[in-house]
Amino acid sequence: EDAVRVYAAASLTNAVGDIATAWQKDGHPKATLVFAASSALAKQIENGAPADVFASADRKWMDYLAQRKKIDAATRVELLGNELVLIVPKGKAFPLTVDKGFDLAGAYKGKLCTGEPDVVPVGTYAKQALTALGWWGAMSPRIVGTDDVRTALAFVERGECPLGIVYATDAAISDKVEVVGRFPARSHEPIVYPFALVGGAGSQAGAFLEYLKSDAAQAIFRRYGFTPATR
Amino acid sequence: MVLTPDEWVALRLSAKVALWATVLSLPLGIATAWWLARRNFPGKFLVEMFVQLPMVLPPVVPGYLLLVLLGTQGPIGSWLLEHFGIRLAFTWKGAVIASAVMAFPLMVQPVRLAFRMIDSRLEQAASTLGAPPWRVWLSITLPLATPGILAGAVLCFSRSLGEFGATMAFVGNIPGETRTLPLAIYSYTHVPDGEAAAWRLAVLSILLAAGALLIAHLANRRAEQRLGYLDHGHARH
Amino acid sequence: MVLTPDEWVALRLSAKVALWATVLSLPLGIATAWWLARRNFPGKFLVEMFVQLPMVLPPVVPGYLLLVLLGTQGPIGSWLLEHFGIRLAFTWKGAVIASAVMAFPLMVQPVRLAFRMIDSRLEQAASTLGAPPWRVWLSITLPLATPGILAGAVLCFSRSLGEFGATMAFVGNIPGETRTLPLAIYSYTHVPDGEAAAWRLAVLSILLAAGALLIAHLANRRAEQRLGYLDHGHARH
Amino acid sequence: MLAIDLKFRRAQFVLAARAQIEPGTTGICGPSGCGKSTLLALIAGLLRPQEGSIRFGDQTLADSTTRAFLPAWKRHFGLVFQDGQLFPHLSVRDNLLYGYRRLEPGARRFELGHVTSLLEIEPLLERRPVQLSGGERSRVALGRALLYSPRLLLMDEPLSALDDRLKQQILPFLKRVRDETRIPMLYVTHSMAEVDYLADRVLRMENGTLS
Amino acid sequence: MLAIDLKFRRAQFVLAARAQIEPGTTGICGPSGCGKSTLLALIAGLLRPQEGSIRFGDQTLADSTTRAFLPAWKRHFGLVFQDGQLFPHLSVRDNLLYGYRRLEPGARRFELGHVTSLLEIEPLLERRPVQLSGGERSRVALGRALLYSPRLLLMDEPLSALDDRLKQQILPFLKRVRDETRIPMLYVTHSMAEVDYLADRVLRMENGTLS
Ligand SMILES: Nc1ncnc2c1ncn2[C@@H]1O[C@H](COP(=O)(O)OP(=O)(O)OP(=O)(O)O)[C@@H](O)[C@H]1O
Ligand SMILES: Nc1ncnc2c1ncn2[C@@H]1O[C@H](COP(=O)(O)OP(=O)(O)OP(=O)(O)O)[C@@H](O)[C@H]1O
Ligand code: MOO
Ligand SMILES: [Mg+2]
Ligand SMILES: [Mg+2]
Repeated sequence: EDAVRVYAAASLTNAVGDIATAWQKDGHPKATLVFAASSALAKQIENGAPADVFASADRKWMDYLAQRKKIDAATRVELLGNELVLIVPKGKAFPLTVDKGFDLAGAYKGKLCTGEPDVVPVGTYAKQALTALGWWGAMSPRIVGTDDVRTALAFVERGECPLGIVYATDAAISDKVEVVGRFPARSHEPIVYPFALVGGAGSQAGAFLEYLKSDAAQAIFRRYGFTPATR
Repeated sequence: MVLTPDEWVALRLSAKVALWATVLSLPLGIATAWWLARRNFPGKFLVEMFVQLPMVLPPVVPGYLLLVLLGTQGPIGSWLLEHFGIRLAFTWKGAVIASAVMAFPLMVQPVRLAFRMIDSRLEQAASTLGAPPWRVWLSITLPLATPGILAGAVLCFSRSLGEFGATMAFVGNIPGETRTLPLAIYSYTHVPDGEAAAWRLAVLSILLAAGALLIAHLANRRAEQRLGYLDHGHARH
Repeated sequence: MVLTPDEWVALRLSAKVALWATVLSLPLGIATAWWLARRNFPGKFLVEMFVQLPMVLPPVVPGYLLLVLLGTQGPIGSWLLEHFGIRLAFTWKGAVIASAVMAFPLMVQPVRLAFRMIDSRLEQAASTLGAPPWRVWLSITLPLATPGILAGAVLCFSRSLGEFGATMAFVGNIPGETRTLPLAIYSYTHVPDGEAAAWRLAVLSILLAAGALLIAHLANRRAEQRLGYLDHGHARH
Repeated sequence: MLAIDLKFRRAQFVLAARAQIEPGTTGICGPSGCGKSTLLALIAGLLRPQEGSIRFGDQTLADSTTRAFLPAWKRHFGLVFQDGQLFPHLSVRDNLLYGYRRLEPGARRFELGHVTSLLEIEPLLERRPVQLSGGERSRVALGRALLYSPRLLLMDEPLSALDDRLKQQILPFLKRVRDETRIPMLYVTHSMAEVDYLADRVLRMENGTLS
Repeated sequence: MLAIDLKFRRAQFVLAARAQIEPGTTGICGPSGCGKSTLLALIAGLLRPQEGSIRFGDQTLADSTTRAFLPAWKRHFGLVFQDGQLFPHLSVRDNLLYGYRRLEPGARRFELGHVTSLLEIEPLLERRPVQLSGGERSRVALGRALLYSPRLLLMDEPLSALDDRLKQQILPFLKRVRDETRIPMLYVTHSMAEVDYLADRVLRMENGTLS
């Protein structure tokens, strides 16, 4: 039987990688893992990529495939959540409170790095959160958008950006940044990672999706900082 | 530096893809370069523009176009699959196509330049010795253009080694199949402590390029000696 | 096609960045090409390799290296900022640097080829007429290499227009400052219904490239006429 | 044998030639810039007359009214260029054999060894053209055209770069070629002595006009 | 004036020259391939002798023991190349003026108009070298070297591509140049007539040896 092909958002690289290793250790054939931006994966699946499982970093791209009837809608499940955090280069923390009354723009000098607003998921969430806190107006001219949350992380790690907004999971894997604030979950749309089987997926694929829901898999997700999906 | 099995796989795949992309581009690139260098025809400027096209766009765009055209659902891709059983999307062959398309303009320009710089009177001399045009081309034009062809091949191979955007968009990041060194480097930047591994792969890329460059360098030296180019310090007078 | 203000901004920025990248690469590219074409020195192969380097790596890697070196915290970047007040990271000037670095090898190869193909006896003839080396270079070598320089400039400009990865990694995506056409296009490919907008921008890129190519085309025709290259159908005999 | 009646214009220069050239050796003389090399290029098929025709025997080489044009490589004429035009990437041997190799063995009228010893270029066979002196180059060019065993041999000042001793050696050889192989020749030169020795007749050119 | 005592090796060819050349015009004769062009290149500074020295007056041009070497552009010698070597990207006028323009007005011994009318190249001034005939090209090469008003004029078969009428016109001019400007000349030729007419003495070369 063919190995399961998992197309997963790049931000899931570590977690899904570890889960696949565990899955193989449990006696299953080795899964093929394909990581890229959710948008690239969705377009490939739309064009016939031999994927069995799709894990998107946001709802948009899962919806995109659902509209095109490329996924098995019945299997769609939001397995994970994430948190949005404010980070600074290690040792460069400044007083900051995540609160409507706080004057973020006046609290530091320089840019704010995050995913490109309205485009890259993390940037979209960041904009919502900044808006909710009343910071968007003053901060928007100072935003440096990136194509990928990793680039934003790199800018902060290098000290180019005194402040960044990334996922908690990204902040967790870097020892060159520190978290100085967490956005309340209600300040932005829930950060969820929808999973689904792609139309025509084999039986192993269903098993893998079930495996992702298992306690063992969920433990791995938590280890990397993901939260159980807030439904 | 001992390589892990994964690194080996990516290295071999990158070498294979870049080599095939170069080998495929060569005949078509030489033909196009010659056509542009030596023929005048209406719409020539449009052809020049078309050749240059993949360069002026961010690589995802040509990659996405390839996906739409050559994907299994695409007009050309489905035809290829149906009639020849050739599947390009999501296979290493597709990675070759993506690299070749992106590197093609780099092949064409130096070869074209070399064709332009050749003294056409030598071709005339050959024709007065009974050589039909194709023989003139093979025995005079092509050998005299060798340095340009090698320069084009070096650019093409190098560009293929570094190709990321179009490959990612067209064939994805499938381990062992389409996950070339640049894609593997991308993946490592997404894992904790992946930086060291990414640097190792970057070094592998560089070594691969150095090998190719060395071969081209030696081939070029031979070709230039044959053509009697100056070696600095030895004037040709 | 009426452009939105955002499209206008991206278009103008792309033109500015590509133009500056080409203008900056030209003198350095010509100097490097000449050095590689005409001098033999120990370690030449390493220099060749170094020139080729940005091409063989996925663009984010050179981009990241630029950030490390030229960022405000980097050794060179902090020095530039302190002594000259020049800030590259997150500015359009940084986008120029990123483009220039990525396009540099494309500039060097054709120019080098042209320098190699020049008949060095003409340079000798000039020296017997009292021209010191620099004058020989300016009055003989450089003009005879014009077609190569134009080919290099075309490749450089085109590559700059399409540059995405290094720019993104070094200067990020700041509307009006560093958001060139490729970055804008890339953004649109990330939104499910952004395709139409992406295509509009791609067409703008293509038009910009066509303009540049047309200028190069005309300049090249003049240069080749000056140099007496064959025009097909008119043998030079 | 060769019937020429043509007009060819290039920038300010106009060549108008009308001549009936018989077999044997025809000398072509005229001041520098009068159009001698241009005439040979027209006969060889490297240039195309804008008006008129060229015929060789009963074969039409070019005719502006019917737009007929036989390309150079089908004419089987040998042309010794004024400036040699040796192939820089080939050894002297491969230059010499370039046309020869493509001939059917029966069509070959000269032997490599014979031609090279007569032109005194045997020691140069493995060299590249850049490693030759001016006179050596012109001898290789002559040898290359001869070895092609052409139906008509067009020579553009083939001996002008040579010393008297070599001239005295090559001229009789060309005379023998003329008499033994009966290859007709057109011989451009400024040397009256060469014309007197070799040519059966002389055509004069002046300002683009052949008379 | 010019004191030569040198050895130069290139592949199998060895040039060994020892001579004391006095002002006036010196003819250099010898068979094709004997080393005449090589000798001129050594004197002009385009090649460097492996052994020995070249001196011009009391100036050392090259000396293998002290490793002294005066580059070509500092020698102010004019060299008429055997194959012209015109600059293809410059008009005939700019070719002619290439050396001239860089001279101080006081150092100029010829006028453009005078040289071009004598060489009959005025109508060609705006052309490019590719648009010239063989003889026209060699006249431009000669004019270019003359206009540079060199301290020593090296000529490599400058008239071999020209017809008799032009030769008869240029030779007396060169003689006048010799007598009026006293520019010393080295003149490579295969023509005894030219040597007799122009040269004060003749050096013979044979197989790389000057005697
Ligand atoms: N490409 C060209 N464009 C314009 N005019 C040209 C071109 N080539 C040659 N000419 C002119 O055509 C005329 C004839 O040239 P051609 O080479 O046939 O002369 P030629 O008789 O061979 O002279 P020579 O004895 O000097 O070699 C000359 O006046 C020359 O200037
Ligand atoms: N680059 C080279 N490499 C090796 N041998 C060379 C090279 N150039 C010339 N020679 C040889 O050196 C010798 C002298 O050449 P040179 O050009 O000085 O002869 P020359 O006397 O000028 O002859 P010509 O009258 O034929 O022009 C010749 O035997 C030639 O074959
Ligand atoms: O991993 Mo993503 O799809 O770039 O947020
Ligand atoms: Mg002629
Ligand atoms: Mg010589």
